[in-house]
Formats: sequence, C-alpha cells, structure tokens
Amino acid sequence: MANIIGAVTTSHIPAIANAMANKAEETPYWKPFFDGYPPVRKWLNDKKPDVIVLFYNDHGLEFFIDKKPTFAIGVADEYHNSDEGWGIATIPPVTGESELSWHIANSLVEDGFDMTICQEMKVDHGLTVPLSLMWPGNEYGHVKVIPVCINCEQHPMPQPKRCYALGQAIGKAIESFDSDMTVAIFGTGGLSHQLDGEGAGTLNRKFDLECMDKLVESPEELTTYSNLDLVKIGGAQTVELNMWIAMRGVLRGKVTELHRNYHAPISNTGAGLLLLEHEMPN
Amino acid sequence: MANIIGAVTTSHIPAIANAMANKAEETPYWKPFFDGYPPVRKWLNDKKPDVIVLFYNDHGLEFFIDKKPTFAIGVADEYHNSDEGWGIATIPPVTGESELSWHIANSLVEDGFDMTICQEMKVDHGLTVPLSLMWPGNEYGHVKVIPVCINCEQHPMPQPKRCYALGQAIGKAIESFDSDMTVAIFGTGGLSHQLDGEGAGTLNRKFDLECMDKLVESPEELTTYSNLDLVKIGGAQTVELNMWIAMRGVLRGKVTELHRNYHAPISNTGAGLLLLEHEMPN
Amino acid sequence: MTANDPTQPVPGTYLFDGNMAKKGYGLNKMCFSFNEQSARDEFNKDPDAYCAKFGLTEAQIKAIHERDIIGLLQQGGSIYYVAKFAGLLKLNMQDIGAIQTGMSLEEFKAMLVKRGSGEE
Amino acid sequence: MTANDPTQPVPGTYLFDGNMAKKGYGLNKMCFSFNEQSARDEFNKDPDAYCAKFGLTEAQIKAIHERDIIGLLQQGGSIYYVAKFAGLLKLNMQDIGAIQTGMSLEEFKAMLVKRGSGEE
Ligand SMILES: [Fe+3]
Ligand SMILES: [Fe+3]
Repeated sequence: MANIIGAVTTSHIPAIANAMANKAEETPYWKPFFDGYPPVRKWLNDKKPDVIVLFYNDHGLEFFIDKKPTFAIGVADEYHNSDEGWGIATIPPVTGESELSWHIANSLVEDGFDMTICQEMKVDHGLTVPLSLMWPGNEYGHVKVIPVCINCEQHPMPQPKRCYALGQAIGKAIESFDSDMTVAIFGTGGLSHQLDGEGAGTLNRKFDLECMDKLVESPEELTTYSNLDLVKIGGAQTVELNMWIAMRGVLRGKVTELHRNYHAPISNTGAGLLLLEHEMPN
Repeated sequence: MANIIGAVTTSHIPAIANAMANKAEETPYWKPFFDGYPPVRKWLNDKKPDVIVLFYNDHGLEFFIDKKPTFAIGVADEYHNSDEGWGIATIPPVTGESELSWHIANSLVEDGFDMTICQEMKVDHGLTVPLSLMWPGNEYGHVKVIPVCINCEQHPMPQPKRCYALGQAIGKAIESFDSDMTVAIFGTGGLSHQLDGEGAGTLNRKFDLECMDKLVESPEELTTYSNLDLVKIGGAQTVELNMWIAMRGVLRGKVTELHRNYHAPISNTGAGLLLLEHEMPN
Repeated sequence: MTANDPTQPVPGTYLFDGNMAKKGYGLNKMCFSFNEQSARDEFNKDPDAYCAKFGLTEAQIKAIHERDIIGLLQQGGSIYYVAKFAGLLKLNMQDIGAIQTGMSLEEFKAMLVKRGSGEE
Repeated sequence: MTANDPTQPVPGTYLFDGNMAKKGYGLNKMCFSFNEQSARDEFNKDPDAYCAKFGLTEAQIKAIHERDIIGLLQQGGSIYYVAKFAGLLKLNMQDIGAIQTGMSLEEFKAMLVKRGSGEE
C-alpha cells in the first residue's frame, strides 16, 4: 500500500507569486508570511514524498460556469499552467501520476463520489502557488502531483461534511494502492477572506485560529458548518476552507502538528500554514 | 409541490431517427417497434406534462474524455442539438426549465451528489431521439426538458445503486419545488447491446424482459448488479440500463405499468418501452 | 457598507448562485475570455463591440464602462471573472476592495491590517 | 470470436477504462473532432497529416488506414468516437458489427434476429 506520510495547508493567492517574482520576501509586509515556510520546505526535502495529492479550487482558468464540476480529479501525466489574465508569471509544467490518479478515480466512483475525470486540465494559481512556495525556483519537477479540484465559486458548493468525506475516501483509495510510494496531502486556499461586494475585506483572525486548532484536534467540528455559515463568519471566499477539510479527511489516527504559522493580512486574506503528520492505527 | 405524474422508458438509438426521416415506420423491420408508441404518445398528449426530466448519456457530442463528468445536469433555458458526425438530421432547439433545474441542482449537491452543472450543453441523440419519438414532427417545443446526463462511456461509471439513489434524490427535489407544474420522467437507452469488439451483437432478450419486470415491481433487485455484471450479461453497452434505474428511483409508492412493448433487434439493440404511473404515499 | 440587498442572505455579499450565474452568463463569459491576451487586446481596441459579441445587457455594459465593480456583481458577475476584468484594468484585489467599499486604497489596507491583527 | 485478451475481464470486449482512455487519448480526440464537417473534410483530404496533428501512434495510424475497428479498440479507441470515424466512412453500427465479428452483414443481422427472438 502507498504510504500517506503527512499533510500541509497553505494559502495560494496570486499575490504570493508576485511577491516571489519581485523578490519581496524579506520586506516588512511579506516577511512574517514567508518566514513560516522554511520548516515545511525542510520537511518536504527530508521526507521526499513521491506524490502530492493537492486539493485546490479553479478560479476560472480551466473551468467556466458553462459546465462547472463539483469535484474534478486530474488523471494526466502532465498539467500546464496558463495566462490567468492578471499578469502572474506562468510556471513550468507540473508532473502528474496517472496510475495512482486512475486508481483513486476508480475507487471514488465506486464509493459514490461523482467525479469529473480529467485527462487534460489547465491548473491555475490555486495549484501552482503552493508548489512555487514549497520548492522555490519552481524546482518541483521531480514531484508527481494529483490535482483534486473543489468548486468554491458557484453555489451550490459541496458542503464541508461532503469535502471531509471526499478526503476520507481518497485516503482509503491511496492506502489500497499496491505500491511503496509515499504521498503527502496539500490543502490550499483560505482562510477567512472576502473579495466581492461592500463586504470586501472581511477577515476573521479569531475564527482562522480556531479553525487551525480544530483542524488538528477535532475536524468533525468543522464539518458541522454549512458553506453559508462560513460566508457569514469569515467572508464570501472562506468556503476555501473546504480544501483544508478535505485534506484533513485523508489523515487517520493521531494527528501531530509539527509546525504552524498564521499571518494576516496577506493581500485580503488570513494566511495559515500547517504541517501535520499522522500515526496510522493498525 | 411539483407533481410527478409518471414515467416513460425508451430506446434512443440514432437508427430510429433515420427510420423516421426515411418514413420507414411501417416497413416490416420497423413496424413492431413503432407500433408500441401510440399509447405513450396519447398519454403524453392527454396528461400534458409541463416538464420532462430526461436521463440520457452523451455519446461524444458535448463531453469528451478530457473532462468527463459522472453526472451532469442542464440548467439552461434552451439546448441545442448538433452534427454528431454520422449524418442524422439535427433537430430544433429543446426548451429548458432553468428554475426547476437549479432547484434540483441545489438539492442534489446539498444531498451529496457531486453534479457537474451546465448552463450550456449540446444534447445528442440520447436526448433528442426520445423527443422525436414521442412528438412526431418534432412538435416538442412546448415541453420543458431537464437533461440529466449519466456517464455510460468510460469506466469508472456510476454503479446502478448510485444511479437509483440519484433518481430518489431528484424525486425528493422535484417534490419540494413550490409550483403546481407536472413532471414526467424519461429513462432512455438500452437495453442489452454491444457495439464494440468481437462480442459486438451481444443481445439478451431474456434478461431484457426480466429487467422490465423488475423495473416495475422490484427495482432494488436491479441495483444489486454491478456495471461489470451488466456488461457480462447483456453486452458492453447494457450499462445504459442505469438511465432506466435512475428514472425508477424518482417514482414512489405503488407503480402501475400502463403499457409495455419490447422488440429486438432494432439495429443492434433490445428496444424496450414502458409507461408507468405511481401512486404517491401520503 | 451601503447596499443591503434584501434578496441576499448576507449583507454586503452577492452570493454567486444559480440566479446570478444565469443573469451574468454573458458577462462572465466575456471576462473568462480575458484569460487570452488576444481577447484583452480585442476588448481594449473596441470595448462596446466586444461586449456586444457576448450579448451583454445595457446595465452590464454601463457597469463595464464605469468600472463599477459592485454594479458588475449586481448584474451577475462572478468575482473570479470580474477579477480578470480588473486585471485588464491593471487593478489588483486590494484596489477593487477599496473601490467596492468606497475607501481609499490606504484606508482599505489599514482596515485589513486592523482585522488581521485582531484589533477589530 | 477470435481475440481473448487476457487483460480483459470479458472475452470479446474491450472495456474502455483508464488504461484505454490514456492509451487512446489522441485517437479519440481526433475522432471526437469528426463531429465537425470541416474536420471530416480535412481528414479526407489528407488522412496522414490529420492523424499526425493529433499525435496518433504508428499502430493507431495503421488501424485507421486499414479501417481495422478491432485494432482501433485495442489501441485505446472508445466505441463512441470510433463510431464517428465509421460514420465518416459511411459505415453504420451494423456494418461495423459485421466487420468486428468477421461476418458478412447478412450473417451479422441474422445473428441479431435470432438473439432478439430468443432463439439463441
Ligand atoms: Fe483561492
Ligand atoms: Fe445510447
């Protein structure tokens, strides 16, 4: 069975890509954010996971509302980034892992998850910014990435409890894959923020910190929120918490927090970083 | 609440459209097939359902395997047919019912069905042939159609039990829609057939007739089949039975068979026709 | 915060749901096209002709002309696609945050810093 | 029935699963394009150039040349897209049924009639 070695959560906003492009990591504005990352980079370099299962949301690069999937999974050997219209640099191709991807897709559909299965899919900043953050200089070509895309744009969106169940089903699928490869899980996006409306700039530090605690210790509590609850508490785009919740669904047994950072605001968002390991029950 | 008044199952193969275009309905080959339809047409003309929820599968007009949804639902006000590459005539636009469509989509995602929601979607013979069959001369413009598209092309496909559950959830959604409109359900495709491989021409009359019996009296028995079972028993494309099973999930209480026809072969398939009503429990 | 749209469950927020997705379909499709440089160029050359191509309503065209972000949301714009229009105008998320809240950019940023530090 | 591919769970059947979908991606993409008359015309004008455009493998190009339906399936073709190639050749489902089973069209139809009547 493939071995799930741990998980990472991180923000994925485009402003981070611009800060890196402009070498602004050490400026007073960005330093408290970027200072959180070295321990996570070190963990990734030490543990060298073969595969990253990465939960993100597309922000209108690959999917349009002509045909909007609730859950999509990539099953390709390679994914491409592309111009998103606001001038962040396009990053090099991302390596896929089609065999494990198909295994997961088969298992998910068998378990009643109605995936949209993608052999060709452009990946946007939701997926690329975390890779650039973890492997500066875009040195991520050796890592195989499996994109799992959750609708965070158009209501109806999958509820937190459904996203948690998706994570659990993906965990089961990975564990049943006949291989000794190691897998790390990324939950990206969030935390509290609102981009649109007179409520733009909504941000809830207290809630974000509570979420990070609960994500480690009592994730089931997060699954009692509805998406509308999240919008009211943290702002319209706080629904991106669903990617963190999905990530947490993959982990089993006792979960240990190895590292944490929280800084707000970065652009309009509360930026949380977690590094987690779990002890699989036998 | 909207009122589900009954259901119809029918074949949807392109050869039917060609037979109608060539006015071949009365030829010895086609007569036993077309002779089944007048009672169903009469029922539709008498009952005049406002809306048809139509389960079908796309055969490579709208969806390609670059991004293949397990379940898709249309939420548009109009749908267009288009050239499918083998020369069946394109039919006039199909009227949609976006308000009820969105209501169903909201309810389904809330209930944990991971729909791909489509505001723009070309509909192929899987949807258009049943309309042409029920309203000869393509006089279907007054009926509002909600397309529900089930993957029958690429494995992994949703299992029969998942399709039945989808139907049940759609039934619940329709019943919770605040309107006095009437709704009929169409399950299309099937029954036993195989188009590809040395096994092309597989057809299982006995199984088809059993399916029709079970569909009326004991649909749960059909949900114990896997898709692989269906392939083995009736041929590779027998998985289209899933659209009939989904239709049956929508019905509740005592189901009455008002009319039945079965004729095989039509082209490569066993062609079944059923007209069902149900008595909603209070 | 000025608008309290009674059809919206959260004040100051335009939930992008089925109603909005239907209302804003052409507008969002136009903004989605701005992923391509050639589309941005074509829009810049003749905004009205480009809007017409996507069947925008008069209210939507007016909001595009006036760079009225709130107006675009009210007319069914999804923030993800409206952001691409903002990108074309060289405005980032904080710029449009300021525009929508009626603050100066500095005020908007100061509000975020306050909220981020838990002061507010 | 000749082929009994040991990787296939049902003899005479090529389940279109992930392996096949990956293997046949370019081939199916080409056949999907045949929904458009312009694509069919372009293929007819120069089949090899059109196959090259979609990166078909040598085995796939050979099967296209030879109108080898079984070969196309073995090379990852999905019957729904292969049917569009058949349509371009003016072959219908029964024609390709006969080709695949190695029967004449009349034999294939007679087999279907027997099965349909429950005789077989
Ligand atoms: Fe995001
Ligand atoms: Fe079909």
